[in-house]
Amino acid sequence: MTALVTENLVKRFGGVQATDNVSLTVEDGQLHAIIGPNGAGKSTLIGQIAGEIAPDSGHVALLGKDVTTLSVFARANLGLARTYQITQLAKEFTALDNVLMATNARASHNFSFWKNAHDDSDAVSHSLAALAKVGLLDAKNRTVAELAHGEQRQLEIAMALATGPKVLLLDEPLAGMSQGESAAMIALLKSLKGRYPILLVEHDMDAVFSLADRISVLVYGRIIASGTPEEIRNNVEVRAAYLGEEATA
Amino acid sequence: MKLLPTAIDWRAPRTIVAIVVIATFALLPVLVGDEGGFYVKFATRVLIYALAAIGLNFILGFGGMVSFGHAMYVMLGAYCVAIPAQHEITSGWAHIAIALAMTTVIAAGAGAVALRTTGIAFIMITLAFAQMLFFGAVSLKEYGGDDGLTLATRSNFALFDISSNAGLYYFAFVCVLVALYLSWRAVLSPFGLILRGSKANTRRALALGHPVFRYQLVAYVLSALACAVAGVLLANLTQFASPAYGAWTLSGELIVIVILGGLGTVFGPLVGAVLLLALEEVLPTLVEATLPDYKSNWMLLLGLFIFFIALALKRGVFGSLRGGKQ
Amino acid sequence: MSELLQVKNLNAGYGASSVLFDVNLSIREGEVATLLGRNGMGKSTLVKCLTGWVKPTSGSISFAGEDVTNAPSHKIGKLGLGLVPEGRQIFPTLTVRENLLATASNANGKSWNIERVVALFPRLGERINQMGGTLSGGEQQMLAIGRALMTNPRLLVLDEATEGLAPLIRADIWRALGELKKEKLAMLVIDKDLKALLPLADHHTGLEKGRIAITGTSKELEAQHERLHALIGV
Amino acid sequence: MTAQLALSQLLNGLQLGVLLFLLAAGLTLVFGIMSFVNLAHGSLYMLGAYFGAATFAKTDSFTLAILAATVGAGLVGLLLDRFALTKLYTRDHLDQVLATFGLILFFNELIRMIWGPGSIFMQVPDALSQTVDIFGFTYPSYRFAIIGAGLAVALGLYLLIQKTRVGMLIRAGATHPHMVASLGVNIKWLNTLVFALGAALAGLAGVMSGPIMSVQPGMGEPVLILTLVVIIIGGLGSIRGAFYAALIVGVVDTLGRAFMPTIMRGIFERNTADAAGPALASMLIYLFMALVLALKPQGLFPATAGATR
Amino acid sequence: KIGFVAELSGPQAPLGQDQYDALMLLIEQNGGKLGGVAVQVIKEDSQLKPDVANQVVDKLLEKDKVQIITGVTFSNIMMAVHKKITDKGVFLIGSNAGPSPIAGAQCSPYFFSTSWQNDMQAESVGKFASDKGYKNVIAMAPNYQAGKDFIAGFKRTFKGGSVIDEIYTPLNQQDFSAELAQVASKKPDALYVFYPGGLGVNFVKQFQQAGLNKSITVMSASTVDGTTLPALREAALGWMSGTFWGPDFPNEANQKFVAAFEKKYNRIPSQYAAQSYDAAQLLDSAIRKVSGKVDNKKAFHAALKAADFKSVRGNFKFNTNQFPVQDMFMFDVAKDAKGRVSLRTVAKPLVNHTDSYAAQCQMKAL
Ligand SMILES: Nc1ncnc2c1ncn2[C@@H]1O[C@H](COP(=O)(O)OP(=O)(O)OP(=O)(O)O)[C@@H](O)[C@H]1O
Ligand SMILES: Nc1ncnc2c1ncn2[C@@H]1O[C@H](COP(=O)(O)OP(=O)(O)OP(=O)(O)O)[C@@H](O)[C@H]1O
Ligand SMILES: [Mg+2]
Ligand SMILES: [Mg+2]
Repeated sequence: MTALVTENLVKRFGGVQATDNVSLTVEDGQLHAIIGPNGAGKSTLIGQIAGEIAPDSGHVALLGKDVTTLSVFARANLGLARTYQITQLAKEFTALDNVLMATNARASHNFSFWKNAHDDSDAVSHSLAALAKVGLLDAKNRTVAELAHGEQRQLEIAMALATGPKVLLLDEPLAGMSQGESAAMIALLKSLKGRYPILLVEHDMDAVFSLADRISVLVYGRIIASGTPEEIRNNVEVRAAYLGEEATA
Repeated sequence: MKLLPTAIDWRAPRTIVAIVVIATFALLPVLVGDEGGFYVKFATRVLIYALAAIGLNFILGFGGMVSFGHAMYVMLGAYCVAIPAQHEITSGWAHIAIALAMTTVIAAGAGAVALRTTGIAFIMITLAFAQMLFFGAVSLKEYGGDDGLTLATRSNFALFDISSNAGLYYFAFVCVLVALYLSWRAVLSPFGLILRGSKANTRRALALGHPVFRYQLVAYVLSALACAVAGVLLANLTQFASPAYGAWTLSGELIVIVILGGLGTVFGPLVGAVLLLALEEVLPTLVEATLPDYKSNWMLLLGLFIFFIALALKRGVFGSLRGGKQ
Repeated sequence: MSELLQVKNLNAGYGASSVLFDVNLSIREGEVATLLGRNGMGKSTLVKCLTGWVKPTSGSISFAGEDVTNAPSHKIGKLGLGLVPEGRQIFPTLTVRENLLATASNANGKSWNIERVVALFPRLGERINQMGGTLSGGEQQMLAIGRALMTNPRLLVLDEATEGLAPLIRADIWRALGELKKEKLAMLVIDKDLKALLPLADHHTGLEKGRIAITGTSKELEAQHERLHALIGV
Repeated sequence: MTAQLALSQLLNGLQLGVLLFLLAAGLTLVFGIMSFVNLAHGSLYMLGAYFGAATFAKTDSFTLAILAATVGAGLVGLLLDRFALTKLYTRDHLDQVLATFGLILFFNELIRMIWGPGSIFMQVPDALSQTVDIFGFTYPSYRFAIIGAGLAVALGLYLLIQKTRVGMLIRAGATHPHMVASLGVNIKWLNTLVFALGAALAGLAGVMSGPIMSVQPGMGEPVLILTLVVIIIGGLGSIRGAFYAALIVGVVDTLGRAFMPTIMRGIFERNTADAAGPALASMLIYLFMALVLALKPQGLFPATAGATR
Repeated sequence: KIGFVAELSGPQAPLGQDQYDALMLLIEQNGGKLGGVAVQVIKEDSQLKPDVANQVVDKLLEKDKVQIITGVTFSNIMMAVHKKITDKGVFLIGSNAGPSPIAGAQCSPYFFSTSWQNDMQAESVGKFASDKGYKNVIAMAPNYQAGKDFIAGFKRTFKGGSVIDEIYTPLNQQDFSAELAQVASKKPDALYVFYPGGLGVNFVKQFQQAGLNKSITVMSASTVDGTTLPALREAALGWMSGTFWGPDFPNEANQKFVAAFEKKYNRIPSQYAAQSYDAAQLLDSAIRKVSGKVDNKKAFHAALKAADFKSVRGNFKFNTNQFPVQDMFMFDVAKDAKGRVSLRTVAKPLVNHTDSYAAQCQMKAL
């Protein structure tokens, strides 16, 4: 089954054509990477898929269902999880509470007033596992404000994983991570790959080329090329618009 | 959430203060004896304010929704006693039931509109609703308009006898205890976690799949209900209901109580209520004793006191005490 | 060449938790230095000490000949420390042009102006009247660098300034930094791209859990490949 | 209803709007731009009125009264900021609410101690005490003067905020004060300046309304609420928004009061109309605000097209 | 021990202050005594909040155990505490607020008023307007209970002409420009207004600025009085006001009172002061009659009811509902002998006037 389809998405901001007729598909189990210059519209595209930004026209289908008019949380409840390019966390919460909040989203609503959220051992162990995956287990009781920038980026991903997603949207998961953490994160993504369909936006070309099954290149809101990593690496247009020298390295 | 200990530490200052406050309240009528009727009534008023503040704190401290109109639910509660009483309905349970039903309907409606906005706009729109209800009550000519309505007798609760001052006092005390316990449970529950999380980062909560609006609306209605019960009690205490109970100044006072006590702590509102009302009671006497000419200017001191508390303590009086284990 | 920045035995932290322990660092006029280390090792905390956002618990910092250990941020800024902070922090309610102009200064006789910044980042030229808050992540990053340059600093501090930038732009930035170095602008660079840092920088400081774990020139560092590997996990 | 009456009501609305704008401008600056919730803004208005009235009573010069009110309130604002409020800028909004609520009580009581509990008198300056005849109706010249002064201040403020470096810095400091400081600007003084400017405008509004309204302790609070309504409708932090919203609120409020009862009488029978008309008129601006917010939660003219990512 | 409750803080404080000052004036003149008995006055501020009023009254009743309470400035405060006090069998001598339920159905033997029932002032203005033969009158008041009562009272006694328009303004409204434009365009014979306290100050000033003082006669109730005139001064010249008392009353008791008050407090007393002074005189006479035995409630009640004192207003006696029966006067604002702006008697439209709710009062015997 196709996990995710966008059809002719269009979005303008005043004079800026941020998304220009974007159609793409993410097949089940596939890692589809989107690359493109800054301001090409990658985050805007993710926003439209997640439901935060309403497209001017076009459709989004998730797991075979048209979700164009659904709200953000309804899409999330269908199994869509995302990370943000610019960290979005509950600042005064501990790392664990942040993930716990995500874990609690697995049930589509949670109007439980009585039991202590920390007494739910299932949820807690699930959350701890998510923290462990990104290497943040030691930081579980620190509040977000006390985490270094890179650690916050890791937490960002732990939260998306903890919701038990069916489709993952990752907006620059490696941004802000040091080389060491990047390597660990690439390994993690590799292990996730195949299990979840993933739409990945990333500027780290080493990561993109080693992870992606398919790459689409977005320039000025338009997909100018789409294909296997090899095809993209050798595409002249892409090299001129985006990759520059790096592809040869 | 550092403000909220996950387990109770019996030796933490917060716990000790909480226990002392509760114990004092529990024993107060005994301590002051028969002669102290005035103190019992005063303490009842403190409890009633605390109850309303506990309600407000639920959305303000934990949900980040600064309602500047919660006095309207106090007023609503009071009128739900006075108007039925005018029509010879004196059962207290009926009064409470009417108050809860009316409040649920009104709060759900007002909340649904108000929650479209956030931040300062939310403050103002809740104020707007309260003002509308206030002017509505002022124009109720058949129910006394702004002169208000007097109650012939207190409500009649079959099991609790609140016709005596001590009876009403303990009734209010039980209400406060229940409200404290409920909000303690709710805040630590998944519901509370999500409510607090939505306050900290709404966008993220939505993206995780939480229907934030619904959570907030439910919390808003619950908090309004606490205020309505406070209104029912206030009407019984003063045997009077008037639009003044819904004035924006009272809404403001509730906010002050919550912040003074300690935003986002479960017990803070009670401490805040004790502090503010006790000061309003003590300061005039104090000033009179020292500078008799300036007795009527005691509010100057109250203002300064509040100002310096806000400046010095980041999390209110109770919130600044050390809590339990993190 | 004189010392432009000198950090001596610096200790700092947040409240009860200490983060930096006896850190030393010095940068001379026209020199380029780097800070290396994994996430959470204290690189940004050191930067915050330099800018006066975090007050050191002990040790001293002098900059441009003055002791700035406890100086207010704006004074340090006036002395010529130009910051590109972690997480961009551009002004969302100002247009791109206003972001560049608001804090511009030419006190140090250097000559950065809007034209030069736009020439460096043409993308900013296209967005010149757009609100900062609506720029894409990468555009914000360019703006943050441009904004720091507009203060015509004596020392440019870049805390992960290439985060989220497209490869082409990143290459542009490294090239631009190379040019700035030729103009004898001193720099302190934090970045994960060691490949780009090694040819650019004169010397490096690696942090581990807030302590200096390695120092040396690019050559010396390459020689200690193993150690470096362990330190930053290349 | 004649055209003259409609026109004079429009002028009335404009005059109210302009006065509200003077208050709203200062409040929206500190509130929207410095992100500081200053409930004591109304107190500065009150102080301005008292300073002005006292000076006017002593010297008989309205110019001096205006000077005293503006400078006096500005000075109080400056001192407040330097010695008390700076600490609060980085704190939670609600701490600011608490602190400035305390200040309201303090100032009201202080005024009562100094000038007594009753209203004090402030005359219209002689030069403006006449009425002007235009298009066949008379209109108080003092109110004309208010309109003129308000429009001038509006223009000046617009230029200051939108066109000058100081304005840019003020706006920049609202979101990232640390960053502004690190780029070499003394943000503290900048904030003080803004605060004092806002205070001075409040003082100006106070002295200008002195001859119209009663100058008495607590006069700031009702006005504060109305001002808050204005800046919410206008969109927080937007001087332009505050300007339009103030005029809209002024005109809507005035026209509503003037014509609502007549309209209601056209629809309902007299008794119902007399009961509902004024009640509706008191609710009108609140209704209007609720409506605006329900449709545009950011207000009519939001300061930023502010998407955050 | 006597309790005194009034608004002593906030914008309405001048009223409460006048009540208090007049009360204390008499006690001081009597050397700290009322009716020959040394009294202690416990002063409490009700802050214009009903629940606070309740609180302070509780304190007076239960902690201080007073036997008499006087004062009370506002109707809604009176409504909040009236029942509580009288139920306790404590005498309440109201020296200002007189809401209709208390004059009517809810009347109590323990309650006496030395002021008036709210409608009385309005009725005297209405009568005056009829006497003058005004045909077209516009009536204006804030939109709240008292405002409506004051217009109703006016209409009750205004005969021979018509109220062409009734304008109710929102209670929180401070600027009346819109309404004034309206009024000016209708060119009435006279305008009747009720704007108490600060509202009145605003209204009068704005009226003058709109240039209407010359063209329209204004009759007012509770608008220009001793508390607002110091702030209004010349702006109010020519305004008329209907009430029961003015500082220029020639009777001896009044001359003495006004002189003493001016001497002690350096201002012209307002009617609130006069009412309160009468309340003090009433207590003085009644306590003397029972020779200090206030505990004997029956006797004390009878003594109060007799109203055996020289009221500053001249004629004074209690009706069945224990509200005053008194003459009502019309005043205008003019300069007094010392050149100060004050009230001057111009007419006496109603003689031995009673309020219109007494019939609804079934006074219980004590
Ligand atoms: N709310 C908005 N108003 C106006 N323009 C906007 C808005 N949001 C985004 N844009 C513009 O749309 C374009 C696409 O932005 P987007 O964030 O999608 O880029 P991106 O591909 O994610 O870039 P980056 O790699 O730098 O993160 C940019 O030029 C940006 O300035
Ligand atoms: N505000 C804070 N309060 C408490 N602890 C903090 C705070 N900010 C950072 N820390 C802690 O200090 C340590 C150093 O953080 P710092 O931001 O300096 O790291 P960094 O080297 O810049 O990492 P990164 O590469 O992720 O940006 C981390 O362990 C972090 O958790
Ligand atoms: Mg992006
Ligand atoms: Mg860092």
